[in-house]
Amino acid sequence: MAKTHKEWEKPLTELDEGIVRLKEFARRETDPEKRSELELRIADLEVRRNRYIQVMYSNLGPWEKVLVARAEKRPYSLDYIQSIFSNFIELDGDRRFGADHAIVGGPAELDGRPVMVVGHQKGRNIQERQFRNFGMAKPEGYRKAIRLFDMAERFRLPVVTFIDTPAADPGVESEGRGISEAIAACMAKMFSLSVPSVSIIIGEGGSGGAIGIACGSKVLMQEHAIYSVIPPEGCAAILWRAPERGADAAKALRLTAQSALESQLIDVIIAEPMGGAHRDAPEAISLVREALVAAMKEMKGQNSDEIRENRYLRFRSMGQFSSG
Amino acid sequence: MAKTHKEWEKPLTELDEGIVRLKEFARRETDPEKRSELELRIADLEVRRNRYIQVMYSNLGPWEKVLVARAEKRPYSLDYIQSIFSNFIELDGDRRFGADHAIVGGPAELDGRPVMVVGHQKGRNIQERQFRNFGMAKPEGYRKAIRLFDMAERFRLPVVTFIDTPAADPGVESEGRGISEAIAACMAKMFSLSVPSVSIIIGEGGSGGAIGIACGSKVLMQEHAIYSVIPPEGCAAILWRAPERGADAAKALRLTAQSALESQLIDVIIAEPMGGAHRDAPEAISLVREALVAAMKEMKGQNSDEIRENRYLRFRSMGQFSSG
Amino acid sequence: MLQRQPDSTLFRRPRRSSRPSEPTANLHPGILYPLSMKAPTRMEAFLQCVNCKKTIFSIDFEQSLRVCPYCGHHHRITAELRIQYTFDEGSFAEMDSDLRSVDPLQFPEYAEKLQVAVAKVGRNDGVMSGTARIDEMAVAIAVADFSFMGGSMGAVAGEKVTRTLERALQLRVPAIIFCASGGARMQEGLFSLMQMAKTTAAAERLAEAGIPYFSVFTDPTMAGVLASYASVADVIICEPKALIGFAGARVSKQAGVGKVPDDFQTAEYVMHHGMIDRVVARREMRSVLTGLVRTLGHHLRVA
Amino acid sequence: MLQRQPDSTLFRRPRRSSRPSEPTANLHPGILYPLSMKAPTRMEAFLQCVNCKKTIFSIDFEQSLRVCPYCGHHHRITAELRIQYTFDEGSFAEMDSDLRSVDPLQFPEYAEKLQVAVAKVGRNDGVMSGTARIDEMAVAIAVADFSFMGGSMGAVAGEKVTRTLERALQLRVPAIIFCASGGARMQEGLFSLMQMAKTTAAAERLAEAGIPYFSVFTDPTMAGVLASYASVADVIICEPKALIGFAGARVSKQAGVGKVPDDFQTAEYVMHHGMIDRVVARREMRSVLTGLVRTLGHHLRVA
Ligand SMILES: [Zn+2]
Ligand SMILES: [Zn+2]
Repeated sequence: MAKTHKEWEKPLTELDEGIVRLKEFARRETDPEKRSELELRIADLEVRRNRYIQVMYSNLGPWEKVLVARAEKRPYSLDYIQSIFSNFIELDGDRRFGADHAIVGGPAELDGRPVMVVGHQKGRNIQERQFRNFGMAKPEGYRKAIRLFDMAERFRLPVVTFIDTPAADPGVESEGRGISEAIAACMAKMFSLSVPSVSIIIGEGGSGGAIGIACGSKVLMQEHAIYSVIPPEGCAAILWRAPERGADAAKALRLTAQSALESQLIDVIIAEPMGGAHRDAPEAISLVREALVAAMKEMKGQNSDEIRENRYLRFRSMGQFSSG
Repeated sequence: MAKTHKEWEKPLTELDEGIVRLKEFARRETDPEKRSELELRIADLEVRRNRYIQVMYSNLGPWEKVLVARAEKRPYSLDYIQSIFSNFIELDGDRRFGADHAIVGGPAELDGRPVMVVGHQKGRNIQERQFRNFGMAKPEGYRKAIRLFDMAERFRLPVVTFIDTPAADPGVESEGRGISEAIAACMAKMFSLSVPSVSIIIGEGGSGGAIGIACGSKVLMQEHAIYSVIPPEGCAAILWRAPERGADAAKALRLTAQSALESQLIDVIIAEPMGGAHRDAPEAISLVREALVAAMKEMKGQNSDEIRENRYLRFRSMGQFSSG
Repeated sequence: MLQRQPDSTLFRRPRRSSRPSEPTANLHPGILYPLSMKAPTRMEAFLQCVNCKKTIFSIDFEQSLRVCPYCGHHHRITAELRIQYTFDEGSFAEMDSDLRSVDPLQFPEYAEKLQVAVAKVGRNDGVMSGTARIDEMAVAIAVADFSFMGGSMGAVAGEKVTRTLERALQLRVPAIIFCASGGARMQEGLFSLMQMAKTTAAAERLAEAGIPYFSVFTDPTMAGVLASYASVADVIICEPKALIGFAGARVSKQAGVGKVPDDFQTAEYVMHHGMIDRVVARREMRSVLTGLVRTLGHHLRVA
Repeated sequence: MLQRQPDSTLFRRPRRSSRPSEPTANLHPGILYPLSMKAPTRMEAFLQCVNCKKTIFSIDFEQSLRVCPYCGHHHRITAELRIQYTFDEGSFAEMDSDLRSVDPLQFPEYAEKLQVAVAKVGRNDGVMSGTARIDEMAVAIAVADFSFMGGSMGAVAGEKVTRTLERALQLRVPAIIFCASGGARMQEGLFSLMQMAKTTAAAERLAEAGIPYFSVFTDPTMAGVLASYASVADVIICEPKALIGFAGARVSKQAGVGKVPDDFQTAEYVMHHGMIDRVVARREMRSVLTGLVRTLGHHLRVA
């Protein structure tokens, strides 16, 4: 059982590297015959590679989804924000205590119309990851989001949130500054909005850290993203005292986009390019953009009361129980 | 020039103590003749003492006002709150960072009708003074006040604030958590209220720390309280590089209730008992209560819009300049 | 989720003291009441404080509202007892008691655990909800019971809390919620996470309507419950020494670079950090809540 | 109040370097422009950066918007230059320039100081206000000038800021205020303290009306101005290295038990502490403000 996306994709990475190497050989080869032979081998390898991707990705199990959702190469919020919107102006600060780099946000334009964008942000290398606190927001991050949502409300900007976090920061200092209150207040703020809002789960939808900014009128989820009340490893640790049984827990938790849609806890699954969002970021971004525009369009014409009421009813309906 | 109220009142304190000592002698004296002689002396001393008080207090200069306003024995906010109101329920917390004991507050009842009370609180002994941070509120204090004002607005409770602070806390940590923002936001919140509000300056009305919670529909001020943009010592330090010239600065700053009323920056002066609020606390409290009830009564019948508009126009008019 | 398993046993048999000088153990050689959060039926029984381990005569214990007369420890109590201690006698009208958890994920062992909890506690869920009166003033209430699967919030708990807040809105009466929970109910997966959003949305509606909502944190109030409806109340009260926190203390300590204070995640700690309004002893709870309903709910009664 | 007297001299004559290897001093043996915040009229003049002390050719200096090309130091500039740098050419219509300070307290030396300031700066007060356009979008603006009595806020500055915010409300256009102030104007006593309340009240009205208000902190923004209208803006931008604080650094250091960081009360410090949205170089200021007016003020233009 692979533990990381890198490990799991290793055969594919090797194929990719082999193709690159052969292409380099072919480029340098002067003998036309040998060159065409090399090119044939390349084409063959590419077919095999694509077939391999197809096999790997067309039927991802829950644990593989966990690995893909956490993949380092996966596009992060700022990748989407910078490509989908124009004139993004990052704003910062909770006006209380500090700047938080695990949540980014600010106004931007979507097809020339202003929106307010907020999203978790992970880092790609060690420095960046520390700077972004591994995408784990502190109270300041949620309070910054509240400020931005407040502006969105007063200035009539639709809200778009990108969710990609393993969890909210669980540290002692975040506890002392009220991480619980911050998450709760952030959700409350999202429910108070009379402008339409769209939340898009693009990677890890990790527990309270995720739902804190995921209370959109519409909730979209990428094909290989995950959304869970607890990390599968943590669940396995509680359930079987065996954190290594994350794969079993992933299955039990039904943390895939497909399960979430089936349970009607999300509205739309956004397709990813074959091989996952990281294999073709521009395509992944374009698919997200399309889905976002469609979701916005669906809400066009709703007045403030309808927007609030529909959002309330949407979340109000969540949860299965029997009665009588 | 006395530096403290204690020093300034020393002759009076000696008289008081002499009277107490004589009374003790008289109580123990068995010889009726000697006793009546003592009682005569006591009566004489009391007359002299009262005349002395009259002389001291009937024409207080600005610097003496500073000393009286800062007097340790002067009633503090909680003394007023606990006597004027019933069922005061102290609430705490800014829900962000910490508890602040330099500002207290919570709902209470005035003649059976609920109000929201907020006030600076100083301490009387060393432990208390440290606990109250010398009445210098940190950002948390103003943010707690904002929370309480918010409840007052939503639950339709008139607001009463008591002002008694040398200044807002100027420490490095308060700076880091945004003492400026906290004061500004607290003023903004007070101006947003559609319930009537009364601010009462009962001791030191010290600069930004004071105005932060002094934006009431009506501003009342006790006879010997002070209200100033800068502590007189600080002003003297800037003006003459001589902090010891506080008395001159106190005069220049016009920080008395009488000057403030003349400039129409406050609405009412609340009389104090002869010898200051500390000489007869119950009487001082009763006078404050009376003034508060009268101020509330004046606003009866104003609707939400009128309350907001009147408060805005009241402060809008402050400031003298020439034009044209 | 419940990341730190708080001790769920309320009473323990006292360890037999080897020191004959320990007075309480020898003075009251009575029957020690077994592990349970239910009120003892035999009033001559003796109990042992889970904190100071002293033996307490059960009548004293009941009279002190299950607060240890020696060390002041507030023992966990059932929802029924809580209601009895807090609201006007006979005023509680229970609602929604028919709501039952289902097993939407077919989660391992969940159905069995649920069955055991229902049998043990004698109710369908940890949360009891309905209407009541406090000093003759009407309120909508929900009271959580930690003994039911650690008070974890699944769809039923979420629904009951939501209905309580909606009921407060509809009746225009204050809402009072006693919290006791290890967090979200993992076994209901994403459904349980969504209860955070659902309950918070209902609390927000109440706030916007100008109706006060008071929450009381009892031992323990953690994670998904703390990070949702519990924390958006207008006034938050906490029982002394209650465990209050987002992440399990172990997780927090691993994650943080800062020093972990001794009282980390206690009622006193969150009070110091400005997260709650007051720490209130059980004995004073009714009177403080009465005062809050009277003052902050005044506008609802005169309108 | 101004508790820490920031350096009010913008340009100093370079100390004659004893090291002949220092290139800039020797390469440009031109005329050094005297102390002033006004633009030099003789374009061949040389100036000296107050921070790195390097000599700058005045044309370069003007082209770099008075930011040192060597060390990036943002020199203090006049309100006129600020307007010229930021808003559409010729779009500024000044208003309320006739407002003049009186001396309501007959405060020692105030009348004389005022006279000197008016003569030096050539205006009645440090704040210039009116309407302007930024990338063709209408805005209401106020721009403070530190060179006028340290930008201190008396009744005139308070009135101009208040009118600017009211004008934004009336015209339904965004408000932009450039701050530069040592604090309240002590010489106007309680009148100046009340300007904090007055300006903040106007900002609150604007916020409630859904009209954006942007404030820009320039060096220095302190005390009574920082603790009032400056800090309640929707978006706060700050020039690099600007001095931003409530109390004078000396007072803070005396009062605090904590360590004083090296960058205490700088733009970067308040950014790190979440108090502002961005640190923006002067060169980018116009474009950032344009973006903010375009997005956050969009609803005003379509309505
Ligand atoms: Zn005990
Ligand atoms: Zn330089």
